[in-house]
Amino acid sequence: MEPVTSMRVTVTVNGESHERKVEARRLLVHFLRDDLDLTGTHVGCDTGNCGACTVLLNGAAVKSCMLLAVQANGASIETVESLAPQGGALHPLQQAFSDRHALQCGYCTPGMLMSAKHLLDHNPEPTENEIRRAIQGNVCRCTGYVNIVEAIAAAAKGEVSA
Amino acid sequence: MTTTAPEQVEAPQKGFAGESIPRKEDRRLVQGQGVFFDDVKRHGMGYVHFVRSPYAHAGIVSIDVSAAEAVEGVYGTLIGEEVAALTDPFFEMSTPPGNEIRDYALAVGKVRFAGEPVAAVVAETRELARDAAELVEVEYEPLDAVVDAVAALEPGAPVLHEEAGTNVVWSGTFDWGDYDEALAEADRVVRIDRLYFHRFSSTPLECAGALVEYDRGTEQWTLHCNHQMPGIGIVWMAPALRCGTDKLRIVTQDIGGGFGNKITLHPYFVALCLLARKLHRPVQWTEWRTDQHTANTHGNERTFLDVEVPVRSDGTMLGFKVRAIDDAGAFPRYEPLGCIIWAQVTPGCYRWRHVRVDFTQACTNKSPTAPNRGYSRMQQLWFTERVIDVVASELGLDPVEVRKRNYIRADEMPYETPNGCVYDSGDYARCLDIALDLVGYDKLDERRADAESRGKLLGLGIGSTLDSGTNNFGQSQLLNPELQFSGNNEVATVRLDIFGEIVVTLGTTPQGQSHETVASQVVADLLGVTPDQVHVRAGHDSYWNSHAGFSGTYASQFAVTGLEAVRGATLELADQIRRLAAVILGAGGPDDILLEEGMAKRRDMPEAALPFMACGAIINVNNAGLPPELDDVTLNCRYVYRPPFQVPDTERKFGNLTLTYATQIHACVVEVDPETGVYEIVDYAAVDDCGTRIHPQIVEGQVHGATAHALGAAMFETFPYDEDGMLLASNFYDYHVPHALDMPPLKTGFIESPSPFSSLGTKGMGEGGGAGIHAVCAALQDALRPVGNPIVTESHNPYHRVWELIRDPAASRAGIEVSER
Amino acid sequence: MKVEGTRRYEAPRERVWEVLNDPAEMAGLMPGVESFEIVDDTHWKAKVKVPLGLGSMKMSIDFEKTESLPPERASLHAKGKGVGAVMSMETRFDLTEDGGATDMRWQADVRILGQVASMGQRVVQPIVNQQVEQVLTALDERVAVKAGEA
Amino acid sequence: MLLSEVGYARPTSVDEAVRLLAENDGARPLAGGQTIVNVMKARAAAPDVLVDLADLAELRTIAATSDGGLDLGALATYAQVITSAEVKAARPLLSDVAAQIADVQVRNRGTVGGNVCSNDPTNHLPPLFVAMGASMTLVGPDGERTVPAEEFFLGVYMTAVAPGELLTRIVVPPAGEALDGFDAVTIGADGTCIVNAAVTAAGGEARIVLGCVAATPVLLTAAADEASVRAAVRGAELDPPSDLHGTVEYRRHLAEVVAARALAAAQEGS
Repeated sequence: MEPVTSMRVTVTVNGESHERKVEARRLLVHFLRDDLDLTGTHVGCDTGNCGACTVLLNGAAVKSCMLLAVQANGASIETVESLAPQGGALHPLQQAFSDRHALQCGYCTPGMLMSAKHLLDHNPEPTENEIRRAIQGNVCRCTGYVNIVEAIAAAAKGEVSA
Repeated sequence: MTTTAPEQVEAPQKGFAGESIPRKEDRRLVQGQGVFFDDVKRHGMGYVHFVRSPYAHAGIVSIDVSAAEAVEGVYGTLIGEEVAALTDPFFEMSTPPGNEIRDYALAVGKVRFAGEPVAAVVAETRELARDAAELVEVEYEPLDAVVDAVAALEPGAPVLHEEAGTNVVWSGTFDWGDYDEALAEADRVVRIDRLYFHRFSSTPLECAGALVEYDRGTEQWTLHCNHQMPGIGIVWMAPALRCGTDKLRIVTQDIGGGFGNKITLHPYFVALCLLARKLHRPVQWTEWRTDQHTANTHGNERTFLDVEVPVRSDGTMLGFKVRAIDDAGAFPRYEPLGCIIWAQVTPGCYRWRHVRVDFTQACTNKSPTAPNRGYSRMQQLWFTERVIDVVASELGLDPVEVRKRNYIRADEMPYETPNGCVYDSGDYARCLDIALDLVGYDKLDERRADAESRGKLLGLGIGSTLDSGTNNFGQSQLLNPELQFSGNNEVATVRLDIFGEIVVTLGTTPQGQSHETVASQVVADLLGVTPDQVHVRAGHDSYWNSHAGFSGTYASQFAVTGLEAVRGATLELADQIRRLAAVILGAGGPDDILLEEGMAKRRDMPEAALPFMACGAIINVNNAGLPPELDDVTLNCRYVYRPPFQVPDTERKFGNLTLTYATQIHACVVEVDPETGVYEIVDYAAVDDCGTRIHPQIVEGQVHGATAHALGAAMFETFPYDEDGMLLASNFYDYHVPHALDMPPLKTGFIESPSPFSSLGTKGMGEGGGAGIHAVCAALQDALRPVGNPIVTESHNPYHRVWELIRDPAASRAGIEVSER
Repeated sequence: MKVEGTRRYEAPRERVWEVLNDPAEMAGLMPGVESFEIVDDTHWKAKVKVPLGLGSMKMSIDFEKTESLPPERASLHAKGKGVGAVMSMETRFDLTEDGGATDMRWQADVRILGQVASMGQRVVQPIVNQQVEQVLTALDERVAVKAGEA
Repeated sequence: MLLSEVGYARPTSVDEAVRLLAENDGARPLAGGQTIVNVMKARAAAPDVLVDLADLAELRTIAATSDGGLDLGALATYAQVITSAEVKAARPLLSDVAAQIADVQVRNRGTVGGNVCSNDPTNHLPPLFVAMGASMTLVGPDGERTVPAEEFFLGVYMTAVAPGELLTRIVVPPAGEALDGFDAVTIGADGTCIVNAAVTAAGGEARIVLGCVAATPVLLTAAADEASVRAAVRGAELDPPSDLHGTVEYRRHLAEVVAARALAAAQEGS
């Protein structure tokens, strides 16, 4: 294949397949937000530091602002919108975040939840330090992380309200 | 005292207030279903990209947008010349010559800081807008830049605003008590050459932005945005746009943090308004992180010079004198208010009675400043705390003892400060004791020894915050008596709708402060329902007619202004429901009606009850035949809360500037690696007293967050510039904000000293950050005592500065002098 | 950002001067020159695409000879514009003869303005040094060739 | 944010990748993208074409070499290195240091090849690979060549990888008797390095490699004792860059301290 500046991509997002023509330069986060209108994934910086744009790419937590949409061609992506079915019960992490007041403005929360999900998918019983390491790539400017760490620990232990 | 207490102070209620109920905001936010400004889309909208100056100071020779406009998919452009023709300069608050400064939406004629917008390009996609912006040709004539406020005041310094002819924004003196007398009474006088509070900002994770629509038929703009103080925002914007304030409809829903950084967005927003009108299409602008750091707002940087502190030998503080130089950056915007806001906390927590302050604010070729969490008071509180620790050090006294000796005592509350502010309530000594207890102060010597055995130096430091909430905007008249601002207000509307829905609208613009939840608690208790039954509209919309001149979310005031408005409206609604029910149920009068379980019941016969649904239906859709005494019952009650303020005395610069004072006392324990200057916070406690707490979990969350901001500012966060005026921390690589591994375990404690000046005993809170900055400074100074006893003179202490202190302690002490009297 | 140093060329001073004083020669020394245009005796322009490892930085540069004292001293001002960057450089070369060789003292004051300047001094400083080093090495080679030609 | 227009190709073989790199002026390989995409966001220095290596599975492998060393595919992610049994067996420090790089998300995408090819002076792996005496395998239109790590790094973002070439593998020799140590002072926990040092000590000799003090890793050798290592660093007359995180003097001082600590870590780890 010779280099192209735009191409058709097929990406499975939250179980649904989407086909779109995108410019090669379009970041995955803008593809999700602007092209697919999945606005739960946020942008908080322009250097890949803040993690607000974290999604799962084939099960791995990645920052969708450091990935081109074309790189995700053929991949499966989960965003925050996948955690709770429409109108259904919240995911234990979501519930724990609410229970423990682990969010204030809520802007970092989608990315934080996806990093936490990635952690618990791989390590169901994390220590506090493991939790902190797992969200090291997610900046929160509201909470000082205290309640976020507690919420993830609570979700891991199943200590969430019904 | 110029403030009077409300007629009745209710005891803390039994009910939902005081309980940490589930937050209403959470369900949408944890599902990614919040609506932040960048989530709003419109058909045919264009994306805006600003062309920004690479120079800190330069004349604009020419701007050529033709190449940009020729690009397919580009909708249009805007340049400074058009802005100057179509708008008037923004209103300036200073006195002459500072008020001669002309500030427009885009640079006109010259640029004054790197990153200043000089043109805007609108295109079909975000990427294309940036492509086209690169094609805008701007020719500059570089000028010398000045990046230091002290240097900016020197003769011969480059002048930013020729119209003003000087870099001085505002200058004045404050003289309270009898400073000369204090000097005469002193046993010793401690002098400190220079203390410096650095420039940083709380950098909300969501940057600024808006989607702006223009309706040609009604000539009205709608801004879907994240402005956090719309009330004042439109006061800047409407005159500039030569329209009435009602032509600007401001809509916010979820805002990704504000911290004051979203108060002065009006220059950008005016540019967007002009573009929406010019191009006949909705325009959308998203600020990126680098833009935010370089060209949104920073917190005030302040240098304290020639500090003089008369004291008694036992450490009793008699007064202080200081020359403060504040750096406003390139444009004053919210300034010079910072030149007076600090005076809300003139003596900090201490019984200083004699104070002389010479205050000057200057413009520099750096990003403009704006209120940043703890605005202007943080600098002053840091100053008072630094003075306490320097004096303690130089007099060989225990900093804890010196604090306790000088703290304003609980039995002195309400306490009038030397400049007429009234500290409503509080118990600083008790808060300090709790904080010290939490960090194991009694075991400090053992911990020092243990650290030493590991080659580390351990130190403890204390910091405080007085979170003065509910501004009296009359303080602006102490800067400029011509200004027609005073008092404060906030609005809430509470309505009982057709099917019995209780609908609350606020004038505030929360950015994480949980107003929907807290308002619902207050309403629920007054109406006898549960918070679940109270629908609080998310965000702000000027169409709701639920705002007033000072509406917004800033300056720690919701728990007073917001909740007083909610309470006032709810009480009115409750009264109307009682009056209606009394008629319908044939009770003697409204006092015979009890509101509980979502019904209006006769006290004497509770089975005679009118459900709220029936009340709503009767008034709204089934109102024939109601008696005339119910003519004014609308079940739609709007209440404007107005705090009981007087206009301060502009001659003496004296008066009450804020209504409530929440306290935070922090204690910090650090361990320093003497070989590298690297340090770690090993123990930390924050004790909060914000009066009666409506939602303890939310209060604690604010304490956590403010502490994180403080620790970030103390250790990592700084906005330094090079000599050419280039910002050296324009992104999160160099501007390192605390991550989860950076934060120490936080211990929190609290007491409740209900405010006598608010109906619910609440005090505004949330800006407690300053305490942590000082606690770190003090802990470092304590830790470094064994290695030459250096003095910490700056608020920002990264590892390399700590290493410098260790390497050359004498240098840090050079500006400190103690003289006997 | 000031960088300076000395170099020794095994060539007569006039040879070194010829290279330094000839815009076309100088253009050949700069990395990534895509086009070059002589405006007049003291002004010329270049479009460059400086390879910087991860990508190339495009810049259009205006040069002005601000001082020329053959064959001893030359000063040059260069002003470049690129995406998010403005470069301004004052350079001065002093040549002294030492037998058949030439000692050159050079100094350059480089200022980088714009977004790039804000993006990490730790990277910008070494990159400037690298670029200067490349030019000087190319100058070495060119002078050697010239000396050989003479 | 918002990149300039760029060409994109996703070859399915190393040969095709090399051809694309050679044939397209301004083409650069795209591995994990954790540096280059960021650099592209600033637009100041951007590639014209990205050659996405994602489908080159053979470059993703981590294997033990026959002599007990490591053969790392250039596309091996930090996450792979952290958990690799082969790495833990051969040079466990590599795995420990990889775990300190940035954060989980970056470690899931970022690759060892990308880390060395970007050669930001604050990167962790360049000093480590130089200390360990690794060698880089480069494939170009004219075939394959091997470059020792100490000759690989030429400047900030500049390496021995010539236009049209591709780094395919990094071979790390077996530790044998050698002890590896690493130390760094960072901006916050696991943040960007202010100064770092890797030490490999064997037979009483230490190879000390300092990062963040010059455009490329600085290799020094000294007897494997603290005094000698400190003297070697002092004698190196370092001229480190200064920025808001550290002055020239501070970095020079830290270089000495972290070198000594890296040696101590190596010796303690034994």
